[in-house]
Amino acid sequence: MSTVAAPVDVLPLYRTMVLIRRFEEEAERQYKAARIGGYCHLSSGQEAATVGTVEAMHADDLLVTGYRCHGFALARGVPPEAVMAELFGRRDGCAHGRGGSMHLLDASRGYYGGWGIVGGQLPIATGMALSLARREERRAVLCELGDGAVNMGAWHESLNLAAVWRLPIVFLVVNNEYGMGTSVERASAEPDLFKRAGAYRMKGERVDGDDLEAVIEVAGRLLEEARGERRPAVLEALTYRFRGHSVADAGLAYRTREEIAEHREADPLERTKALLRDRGASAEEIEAAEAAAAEAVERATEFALADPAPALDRLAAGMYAPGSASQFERMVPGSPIGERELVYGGGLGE
Amino acid sequence: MSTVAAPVDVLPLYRTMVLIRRFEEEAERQYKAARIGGYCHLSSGQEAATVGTVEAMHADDLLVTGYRCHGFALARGVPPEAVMAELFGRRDGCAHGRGGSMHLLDASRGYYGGWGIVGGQLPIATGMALSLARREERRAVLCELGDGAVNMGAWHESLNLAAVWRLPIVFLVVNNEYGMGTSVERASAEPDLFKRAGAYRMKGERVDGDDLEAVIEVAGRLLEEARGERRPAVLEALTYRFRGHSVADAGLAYRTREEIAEHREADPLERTKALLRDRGASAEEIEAAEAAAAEAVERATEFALADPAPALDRLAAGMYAPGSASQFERMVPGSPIGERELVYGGGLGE
Amino acid sequence: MKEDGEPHVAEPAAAGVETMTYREALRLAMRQEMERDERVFVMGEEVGLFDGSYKVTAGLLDEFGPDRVRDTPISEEGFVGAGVGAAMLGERPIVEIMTLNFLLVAMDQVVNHAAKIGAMFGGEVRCPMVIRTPNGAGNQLTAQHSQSFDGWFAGTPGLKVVAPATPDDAKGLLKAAVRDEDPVLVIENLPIYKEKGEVRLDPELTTPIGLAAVAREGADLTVVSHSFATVRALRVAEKLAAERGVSVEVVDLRSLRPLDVETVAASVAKTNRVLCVEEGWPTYGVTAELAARIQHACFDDLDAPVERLGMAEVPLPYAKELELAAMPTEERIEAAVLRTLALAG
Amino acid sequence: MKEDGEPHVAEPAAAGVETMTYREALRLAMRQEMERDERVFVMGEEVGLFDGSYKVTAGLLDEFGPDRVRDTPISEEGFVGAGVGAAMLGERPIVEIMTLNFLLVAMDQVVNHAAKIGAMFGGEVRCPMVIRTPNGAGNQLTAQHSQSFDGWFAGTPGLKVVAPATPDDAKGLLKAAVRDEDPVLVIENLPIYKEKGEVRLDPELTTPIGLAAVAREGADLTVVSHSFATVRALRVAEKLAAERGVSVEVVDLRSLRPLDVETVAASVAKTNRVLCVEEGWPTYGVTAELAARIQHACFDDLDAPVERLGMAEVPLPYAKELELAAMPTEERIEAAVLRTLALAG
Ligand SMILES: Cc1ncc(C[n+]2csc(CCOP(=O)(O)OP(=O)(O)O)c2C)c(N)n1
Ligand SMILES: Cc1ncc(C[n+]2csc(CCOP(=O)(O)OP(=O)(O)O)c2C)c(N)n1
Ligand SMILES: [Mg+2]
Ligand SMILES: [Mg+2]
Repeated sequence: MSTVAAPVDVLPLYRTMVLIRRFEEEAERQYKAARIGGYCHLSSGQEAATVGTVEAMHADDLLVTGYRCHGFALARGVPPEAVMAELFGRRDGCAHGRGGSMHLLDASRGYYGGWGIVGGQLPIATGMALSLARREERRAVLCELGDGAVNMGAWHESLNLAAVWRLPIVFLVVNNEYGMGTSVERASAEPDLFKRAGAYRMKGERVDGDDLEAVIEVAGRLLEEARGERRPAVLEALTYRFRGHSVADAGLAYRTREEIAEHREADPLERTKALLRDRGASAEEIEAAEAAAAEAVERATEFALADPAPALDRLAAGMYAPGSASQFERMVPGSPIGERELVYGGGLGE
Repeated sequence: MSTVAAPVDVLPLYRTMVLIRRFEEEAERQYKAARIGGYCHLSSGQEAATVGTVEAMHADDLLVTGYRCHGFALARGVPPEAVMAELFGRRDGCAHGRGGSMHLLDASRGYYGGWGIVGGQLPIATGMALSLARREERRAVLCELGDGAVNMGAWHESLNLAAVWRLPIVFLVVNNEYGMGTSVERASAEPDLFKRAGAYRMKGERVDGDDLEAVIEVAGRLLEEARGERRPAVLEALTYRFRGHSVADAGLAYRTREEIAEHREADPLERTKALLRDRGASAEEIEAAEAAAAEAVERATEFALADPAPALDRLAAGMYAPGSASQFERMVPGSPIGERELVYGGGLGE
Repeated sequence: MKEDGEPHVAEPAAAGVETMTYREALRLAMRQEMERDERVFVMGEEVGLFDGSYKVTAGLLDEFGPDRVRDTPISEEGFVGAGVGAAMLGERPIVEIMTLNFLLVAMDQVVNHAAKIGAMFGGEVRCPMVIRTPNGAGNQLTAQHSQSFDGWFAGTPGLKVVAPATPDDAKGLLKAAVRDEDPVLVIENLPIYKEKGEVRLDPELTTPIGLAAVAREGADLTVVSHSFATVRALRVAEKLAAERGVSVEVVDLRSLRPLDVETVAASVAKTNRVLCVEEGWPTYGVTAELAARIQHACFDDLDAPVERLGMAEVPLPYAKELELAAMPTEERIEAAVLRTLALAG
Repeated sequence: MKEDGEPHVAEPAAAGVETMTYREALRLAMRQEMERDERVFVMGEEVGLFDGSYKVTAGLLDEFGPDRVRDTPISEEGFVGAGVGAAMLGERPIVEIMTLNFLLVAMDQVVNHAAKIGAMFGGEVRCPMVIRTPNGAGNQLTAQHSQSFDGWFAGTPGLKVVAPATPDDAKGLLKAAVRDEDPVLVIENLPIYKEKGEVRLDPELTTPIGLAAVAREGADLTVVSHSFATVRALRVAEKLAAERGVSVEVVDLRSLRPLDVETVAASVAKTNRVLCVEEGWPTYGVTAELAARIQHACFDDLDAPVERLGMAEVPLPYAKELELAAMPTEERIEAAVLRTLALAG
């Protein structure tokens, strides 16, 4: 992936942005077709912030996010097949069908989830940065959170720990103006969220999250300071969520159609396409990128449709580490109905 | 009590400061004599910050503190007898012997405790301010906490709520340089604690907590802004804890004898006595105040010694409101051994 | 039949009866209590402008305004504690937590503060607050969003915990909780919100805290349950009566603290066989306490061991098939009932 | 006699045996594991410069330095979560929480994060962390500082929970926890820190997780307990044997999840009478699960109902007399044993 210095090759990034948009449109269709369940949070409108920050990461940096994570997983290179299969709850999903939309991950790519409790991922990402620091590795953690998460106690404790211990971590606040139906102004006494970094003598910057190149530049700079000087930072990316909070929310109770339309005018996909043209990309190249993205989504859906469900006799798989089954052997007598078959016989500790 | 404008009558305040010092010296003696148990946190060295801030409160303002609260209770006018009896665990203690040193209170004086979980009192005090705001009363809450408590998530959530809802509350950070054995610098990435108010667009001020008049002035001003304009604020009072964290801690593992000696040089009691002399108070007046304080402590101890222990057959008293006993009647069958006598027969709901 | 278990409940009044969902019954209770008492106000994430993430508070903002239907930032520890403080000054806050899972971040305020106030301060102050929140699973919400910690709160002296199973009790118990002088946790449930039932509209009717109900009379076996597990159990009971002539009595706990052991024991003394069902994990759960109480109170009445059924003890997986296999579905309850009867010989 | 319950435990090795306190045994375990494995580090409030608020970590800072004995700000949610993150990358953090009461502010990180990782991410990542913390009461620390929530964690699938009663098991179980690939909560106890006992020094000896011990053999009645309640029970057993010729068997659970029901059931099958004792509140507590398991596994063996004893169900009062009345003291355990025997005949 590019370092800060290198010139940005926009075309592949544009393709990834389109991939995310098309992927989530397909996910919504499949949700309506009842092939995807649970909560499903789309990020349409946030693609530049997503792709730009991940582009600024090194291959060995670590990524931790909240539950609105389809885009981050795809941008980090998790195969669309594995992501769609996870949304379908299938065996070959990136979490083997056990996590779903909110709990994507791919440890082989340094992506450690995909977390559903607002703010809960912050202390964990901070601990990962602590581990990198203990091993004196020149790597950093990028931890994504939403504008609503900055009011959780976990934000405060994590930022203070990261700063007092000088940990290599960048807290990426994706400010899409709302936490469910609550605007930033109604939730945060300091609505300029990046300024809250000051409470920890930490650097805080704000960027137009829909400006791909600007995002890459500032994210790259902050990540490099984290890697090189162990300087943690807050990066606030201003963007907008086109859709509702989740596919279950029409997203109109707390904002006007006009407001949404206005933001759609400035769709980051269009802005990036314009940038490509300025850079001399041909219509053919652009169409080819868009077609490639569309095909990738098609392949992902086909894969997910064909992928089998997780084995029913493995209900307890993964819960405990291999070898744990013997620790639980003596717990069986008098257990509640079903435990024998479902848990003790369900792959416990395998 | 005095408003901001009125000139400060230092003599009675000096008497209260001496009362606190003598009271806690006696408490330590009684602790060593095994008449007081549990945790016992002394505030020697912090008397000016304690008495000054309470002096700035109006009679109908509300006070909430942490567990280092003997001084605050006495300054607020809780009778020394009731405080000492509580430390002894006696019937007529301010919490009827059920709270002890950490959980003093006196609702009749607007003192709502006396809390033992670091930071736990902040959301509660914030809710009291919310109640005052809902009723549009011109009153404020003074919420005390320590320098170590500013790193708890509860601090962050409470300050944000107070600011976004514009609540009448002043968060008093008693910065005595250490949280147990951890110095402010080792715990807080922003060691100028008052500056953290900025993360909520809240006013934050710092005062020499050993300067009685300065404390009264700034606390009075901030409380008045809270009452009148619903402007919450943070007030950091710089002071020093002469003794260990609790009577069980010698207080030397994490600081030098020299450091302690240096601070004892600037004992707020001596500074206030000097102030009194400058103001023309006679040696007799000063001695009289000191003697009065000493006598008050003696009376308190005598009272506590004579006060009976709480009735043993009332173990469950207070846990639930009157009338609750009938709700629990049907819970008795099959209950653990002792519940019948100790709980259901122990004043439950009376 | 519901009346059997609740002698103290007044008869349906002039106000009459109406069929509505559990969700609507909760809303009716809040509206009635807010109209009755100025001190009552609702606070939580998305309770106002968004109409509640599960729409329980829908419309209340327009009716009572933003001071009494207060949207909060995402700060459960902060606003649960704010409820505690307001209650200590005599307010009657109803704090909504979006789902029980999120109460974990506010655990300290509930267990170490709200529950302690009465006793720790010698009865000098009280904390008359209500916390409302749904537990439960079943919509593929996965491991972090599909839990029921009912027993943890029911095991905390100083708290009262109720978990209604019918719309009428949802209204009656929420109102009783609001009027109670102690902190009361009202445990609702996600799938139960859409369940319908007759609700007695009388604004003065409440369901007493600490009183279970015999939701269905039967002779062969007793199922003890609360919240959505009771809804499932009643369906199974009807099915078994129709298809196999098995007569199942269903005791709906309604309150978990205080726990009405008397009603449970009376039923077991009659049927001699009992299955305890809960939506959450049974080991160290609500059904553990039930089994402990029943084996003691009914030692000579039991023809078979007390059986328990709940959610399989794994963090709930996302895949629909796996989730279904783990839940205490009607199929699993039916099988458990038959097994308990079989065990009895 | 201790060996009876633990066939899998290797014999005392050359390293020999030494008498030390429970506190020293924990320290020895940490020192041995830190010497053995670079990835092991200790983190918590006052564990370093202050030598630990209960002195368990005393001296470790000098020995291993501030990176491996890390003092933290007062931010339990933050540093427990930091332990989770470090463990996910393969570290072996030992997080000390000053007392179990304070774990309430970090509940979400333990229950909704650490416990979920293995299953929720399909086994792709693990969380091999240890959380050490003392429960218990008895020093007039009052309502907010005298609690035992052991059952809440033991009831959380994804966690493992141990609660040693002897110095040897304190060393053996803490070491087993450090070497385990899953999150393990090691519940210690305030009054137990000063208890002395023989400790097998062999750095390779661990006490297996999930295995109870018959701490004392007896014929008339079984007492099942863990942590400090076991210490109390053993004293009562000796006293009753000496004074009344009553023969009490004491089963020390040692692990709460997994729970060794086999060893408990085998004992009850022999004695036919059982009293379950815990330091915390029994209703919805550990003894509730024990009673539920025993009445099921030993239905035909019991001559009397399973009895339970724990802390009286009130927020613990400060006054010494009241606190003493509420605790499961040796006097109360003795009376409960006699009552359980009487009931039986
Ligand atoms: C502790 C907690 N409280 C509440 C929720 C429910 N919830 C899920 S997402 C969300 C809004 C978060 O908004 P924001 O942080 O801005 O992220 P966005 O959804 O805009 O990406 C809420 C309240 C939760 N998951 N966790
Ligand atoms: C949540 C929580 N964690 C830890 C403790 C243990 N503890 C009690 S006092 C204290 C230090 C607090 O220091 P500070 O806030 O500076 O107040 P001070 O003691 O100096 O008055 C700690 C860590 C606690 N009571 N609550
Ligand atoms: Mg947002
Ligand atoms: Mg301090």
